[in-house]
Amino acid sequence: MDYILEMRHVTKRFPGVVALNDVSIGLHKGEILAICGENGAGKSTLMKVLSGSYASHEYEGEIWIDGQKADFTSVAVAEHHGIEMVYQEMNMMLDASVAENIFVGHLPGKLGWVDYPRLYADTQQILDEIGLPIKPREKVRGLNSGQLQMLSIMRAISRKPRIMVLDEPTSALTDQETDLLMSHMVRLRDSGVAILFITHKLEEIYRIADRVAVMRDGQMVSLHQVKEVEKRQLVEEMVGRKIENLYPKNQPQIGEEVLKVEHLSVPHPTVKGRNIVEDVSFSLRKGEILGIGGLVGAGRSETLGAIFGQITGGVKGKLTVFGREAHIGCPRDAIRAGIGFVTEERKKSGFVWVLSIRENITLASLSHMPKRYIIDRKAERVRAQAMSDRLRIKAPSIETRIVNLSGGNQQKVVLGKWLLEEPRILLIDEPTKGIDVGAKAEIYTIMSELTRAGISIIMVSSDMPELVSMSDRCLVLSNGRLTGTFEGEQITQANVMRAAIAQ
Amino acid sequence: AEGAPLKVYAVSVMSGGAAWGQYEVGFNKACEELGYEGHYLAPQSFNSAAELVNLTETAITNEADIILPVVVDAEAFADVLTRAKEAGIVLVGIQAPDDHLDAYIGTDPTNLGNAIAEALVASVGDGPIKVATMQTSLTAGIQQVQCDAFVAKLAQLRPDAVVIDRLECNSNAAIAADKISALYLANPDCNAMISLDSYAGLGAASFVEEKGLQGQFHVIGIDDAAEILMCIKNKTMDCTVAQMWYDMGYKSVYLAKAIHDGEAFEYANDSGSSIIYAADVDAWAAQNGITLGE
Amino acid sequence: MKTRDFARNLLARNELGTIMPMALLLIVVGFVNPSFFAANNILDILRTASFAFIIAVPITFLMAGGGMDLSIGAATSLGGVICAFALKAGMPVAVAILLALLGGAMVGVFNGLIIVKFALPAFIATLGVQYAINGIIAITTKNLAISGFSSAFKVLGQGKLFGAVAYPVLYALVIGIAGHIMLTRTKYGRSVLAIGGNAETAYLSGINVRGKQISIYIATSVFAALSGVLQAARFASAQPAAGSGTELTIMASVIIGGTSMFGGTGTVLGSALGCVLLATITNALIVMNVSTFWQNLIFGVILIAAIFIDKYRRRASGGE
Amino acid sequence: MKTRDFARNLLARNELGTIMPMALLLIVVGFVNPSFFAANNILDILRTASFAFIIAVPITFLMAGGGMDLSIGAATSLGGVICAFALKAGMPVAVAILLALLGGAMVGVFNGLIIVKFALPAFIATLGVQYAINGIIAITTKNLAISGFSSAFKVLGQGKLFGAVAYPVLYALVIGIAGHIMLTRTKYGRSVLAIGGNAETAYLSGINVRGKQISIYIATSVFAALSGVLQAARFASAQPAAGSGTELTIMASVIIGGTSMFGGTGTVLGSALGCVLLATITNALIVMNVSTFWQNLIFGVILIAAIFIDKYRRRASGGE
Ligand SMILES: Nc1ncnc2c1ncn2[C@@H]1O[C@H](COP(=O)(O)OP(=O)(O)OP(=O)(O)O)[C@@H](O)[C@H]1O
Ligand SMILES: Nc1ncnc2c1ncn2[C@@H]1O[C@H](COP(=O)(O)OP(=O)(O)OP(=O)(O)O)[C@@H](O)[C@H]1O
Ligand SMILES: [Mg+2]
Ligand SMILES: [Mg+2]
Repeated sequence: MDYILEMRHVTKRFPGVVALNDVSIGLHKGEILAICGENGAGKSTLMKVLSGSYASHEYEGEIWIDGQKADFTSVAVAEHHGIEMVYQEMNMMLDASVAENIFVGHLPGKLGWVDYPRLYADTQQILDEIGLPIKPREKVRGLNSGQLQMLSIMRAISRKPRIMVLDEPTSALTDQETDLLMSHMVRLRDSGVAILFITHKLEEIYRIADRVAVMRDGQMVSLHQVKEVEKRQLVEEMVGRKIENLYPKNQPQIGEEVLKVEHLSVPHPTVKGRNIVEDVSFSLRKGEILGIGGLVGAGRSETLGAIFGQITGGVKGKLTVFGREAHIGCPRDAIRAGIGFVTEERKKSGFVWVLSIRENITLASLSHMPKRYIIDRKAERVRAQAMSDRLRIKAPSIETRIVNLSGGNQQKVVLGKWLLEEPRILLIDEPTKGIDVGAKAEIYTIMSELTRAGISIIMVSSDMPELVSMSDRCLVLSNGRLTGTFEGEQITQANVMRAAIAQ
Repeated sequence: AEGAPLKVYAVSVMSGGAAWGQYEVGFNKACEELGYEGHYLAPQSFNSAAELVNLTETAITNEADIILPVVVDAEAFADVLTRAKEAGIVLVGIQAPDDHLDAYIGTDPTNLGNAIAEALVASVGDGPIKVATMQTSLTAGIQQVQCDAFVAKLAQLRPDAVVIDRLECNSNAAIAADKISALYLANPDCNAMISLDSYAGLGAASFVEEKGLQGQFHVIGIDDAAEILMCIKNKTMDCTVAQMWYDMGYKSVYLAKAIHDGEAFEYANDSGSSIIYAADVDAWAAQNGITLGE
Repeated sequence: MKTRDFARNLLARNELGTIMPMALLLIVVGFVNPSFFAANNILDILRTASFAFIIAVPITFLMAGGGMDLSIGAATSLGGVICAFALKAGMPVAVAILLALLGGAMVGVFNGLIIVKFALPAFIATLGVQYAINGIIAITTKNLAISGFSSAFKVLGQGKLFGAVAYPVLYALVIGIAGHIMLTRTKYGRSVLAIGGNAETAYLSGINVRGKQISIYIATSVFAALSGVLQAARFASAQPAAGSGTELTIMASVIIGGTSMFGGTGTVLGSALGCVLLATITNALIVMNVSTFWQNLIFGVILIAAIFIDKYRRRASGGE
Repeated sequence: MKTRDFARNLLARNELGTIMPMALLLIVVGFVNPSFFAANNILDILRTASFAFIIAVPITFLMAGGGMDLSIGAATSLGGVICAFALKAGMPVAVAILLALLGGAMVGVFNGLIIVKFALPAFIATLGVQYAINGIIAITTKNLAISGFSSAFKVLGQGKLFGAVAYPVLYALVIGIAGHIMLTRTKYGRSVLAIGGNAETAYLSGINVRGKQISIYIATSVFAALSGVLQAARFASAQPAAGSGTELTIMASVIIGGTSMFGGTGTVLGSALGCVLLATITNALIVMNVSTFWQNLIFGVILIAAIFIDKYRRRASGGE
């Protein structure tokens, strides 16, 4: 069968890194080709070559469309060939409306005029289709990352592409949204669209992909029919070693209560008089991993934000930390009380993009450094290097700017920042968002080590297997209310799901 | 060095313009006649004493034989002028006197203020006088002196006269016109404005024209730019007080030469001013080579 | 109930941010000196605001699109000077104006190229251009104003409709309405906002980012030149420093009107109110007979109070 | 091989961006008029640059931290004026200077509060403050320069070490070194860069964002006031408009030195070079006998050329 799209011998270099090394791959009409690989393997780079965001003179190699050589000098050219891309880190125009964000660059209307009625109607239709409870005219500034991700997916779908490229579209989505996305993808494939799909979640590959390619260190290492390859083999090809146990959970040694939350209420950021977290009470014990599950918009992030002092206005409730009532007015107070917080949206609130890995990783622990005012550069380097090694951050050196890292490695830097700070209670919102299988196992190992050392963790997760396997206890929120608490054997996907959709 | 032409530095307050442009022409003409090496310096921002002092310093560093500074602030200049003195440089001040100078030449700011007061009284006649003044900026040192002299002289000539306010216009006719218009609204009996900035007069004249106040609202302009003379011809301005900028530039170099050569000279040299009325415009323009438009 | 909602909606609209401080100001002035409200005076204020607003319209696009331009003042002066030279050389009025706008366009192309194509920081690049233009004006005019124009030209700036509304106000009205429609209703306008909101997203969405940015820089300089031409007509004299210093006040008007310095939001209506507010303050201070020595202080205080009230209003009306 | 790497490394350093354009300029000037290199002239240039640099140091922090301040020029004037009033009232020199710095600090506290606490846009807020301060100066001084200081005060600005190096150059050196160390080596400096890069991340990492921002606004105004005091000492006269207009050139120097207008990056060394570059251009134009009419044009061209060369160098050396 002929390829609708073919990349031949593509090599892309960055200073100090060969991100793509002589990569060739072809895509058939009406198939879903999954691409997987470690963080920093070059997947996103490959997609950016394909979408024209790296112009043709910036790399070596050729792109062929329908058997014809094409010259992708800009994004517009790629679009012209029917290629649409959903980026891993999609920036939105925060002050523009939902409708304009979806249709940016392709607003409906003739002769340069914008046809607003049609714009809003079309947007409404899309929103109805995916069941998002937002309005076309609403500004996107107030939306959460799952909603933003759905919007950027819909943006691509609405343009009726022939070839669609999705870079880790599900990392910010909950299972429900993921299901919705999958059904859209299957429908598109059946109507003849070719889809390239990057993911770290192997279950998704087995659910919908026809073929799967594995990348490592900028090279294409294998290509299989999904039906013909075993999960274990894929993992081995990705990470270059065997992973015996993805969820290395050891027997917890749970101690006394370290954190108690009573009657926590957080007002909704935009809707007056409504609470996004409503009268939630729970406690956390020493050495415990407390999972929090629920659907998107359930108020899980807000719960963590309120504990950490990120959200303060109108928050009600009582916090007891290590037996003493705590008044946390800002993140600084929380940090002093021994709490750390890995946020969900790393780009917005996790790292400082102009700074290097070293500077980012030591940012929260500056006050732990040996000298009072001066930064001891040697000590800083040693600590940063040690943490970077421990997390196996893939970069030319710790002086590399964090913008130049792959998404998963950025997440590791953010995690490393908090590990260096050595909190006694660690709040983690979506710990393995965008992280590859190998690194995931490492992060779980680290979490287990932390709990063994007496640190307590609250983990918000939309990754069901992760939630089920890693939690010692699991809370479920639905519409801001606590609808379930499970322990030990009771923590099952079915139980969690049932509580999540409870009213 | 022996035999090399003398280096003359004019440290002026601006480059070009109706006033200082004429000064520069006169300065260059005299330098050319005498075979001197003339340098005309001006700061990048208007009315900065610091920049003027810096420029004077640069002139000293460049081994000037003669410097013609505008001493806008005696104290600010004291240090640098002392240094120049010690280096044996001839110092002729322009427009303002100072103890460190060998001599000075220019319209004496007090005399100019007096002349404007006289012109105003002559223009308004016997009626009441309620006048506003307008200068470039209230921080312009020499204009302050001129304005004070005007106020004092007016009080002496017409004790009943009222000075409503001192305005500033940043050398922008639009600002001038808007301000005088608003002032007139607030003080309908205001009947005159005198300008210490060329564009102030222009703005006021445009105000008179728009409101049809010819003959009722008196504008005294300053200097003799073509558009100012046109306003006088059109009766939107009563008269203008012209300083003799070309003469100032020309004579300053000759004055410095006299000092340098050890000839006799006066310390104070008032280059004077003339009041130009509508009847004088054409003759003045012809005499000074100014082309008037429509 | 309904009217209250309506009022709240009105207050919540960004572009009307300056209405409340303005109303306060008007009440105070009217109290001190009712003659402030003379039709004549209001029309004067509008005329003053018009010259600034003609430039503020493209600046709204520019800043909403994430750019900045310190050379507009110089471009204003340049426009007047080119037009004056052309008129003095005996060219017809239309040709002279066209040449002035062309001169403005050239400045804009240059700005656009160095900032957009060569990615130089806009702040210094346009500061450099400001100096360069002022230099060119100094060399060609010897810093002398140019005057002596035909009345056919002067009427463009001095004429009044029904003997009351100055022509520049009408031009500003037309340009403002066109600008408003363009920014809110056309794909061009929405693209500009998208670029200001997030240039990368805009680019990845297939918008010709550079082309649009360059076109705004050109429009900015062209309208600045136009404002310069009109000012020359109004005073029957092209002043070499006609626009100097206006860049900051015009940018301030636009920001007061709700446009973000960092791009993404902006409304032409807001900029219009910003320009009128600044012109009103200047006028009101004199009408209230505030001594010149006090004017700067009070101007500053009102400026800060205006954005302060605006902020408070926004919070009270539930936005942000 | 090694030396080539070294040279490349040197070129790749951000802060040295302006060295190449500067070197070019120096070669040209030296060719036209070798007396430019007279020790006296060089020291004069350094002194001129010093007054700006003393303010440029905190401005580097401010801009690296994502702020901006248009009131520094006015704060400079204010510092000189307060000091002069105190001296005239017979206070000891040290007390007078302290009062001036205190006045500066008050301006800074005000700026910090309205911008950081009440979140008003820095551009207009500080523009308003600029007007207000100029107003206060006008009211108190009637815009007349204040002079007649003791030599004990004047020597602070006029004195020279070994009869050659003006004291202000020494102060600038000390402040510059302290600033450099602070920005690159201390936790404070790192926090400032983090705030400029991403204020939310910095806040969530436990940095006292508002406190730091306010402290920089205060430092900025205090150093501006200090510069004003030194200028008053140097010119033996406190000028009511001593600092007016310097805000733009100082910000330009800092940006030329590689600090981003949008925060996150900045070096004190770069700002020093930026200040020296601007002072050198002004001086060089005079030394090369460029007519005053041409100076603005050439100044603008050199400014643009400088950032252009800088950009090109960065690309050539593989950065960005
Ligand atoms: N702009 C850049 N400058 C320098 N290096 C870069 C840049 N972008 C990517 N890289 C490097 O190229 C390599 C491939 O990155 P890429 O983003 O393609 O990885 P990825 O496979 O998408 O990883 P992830 O699963 O974490 O998203 C990484 O080593 C990364 O550090
Ligand atoms: N800054 C904001 N402004 C307005 N609305 C917001 C904001 N943040 C969140 N919301 C709304 O609050 C709801 C809850 O979002 P949130 O991200 O807290 O959910 P969550 O349970 O943490 O989900 P996730 O699985 O994405 O972490 C969403 O419906 C969203 O519309
Ligand atoms: Mg990626
Ligand atoms: Mg969330």
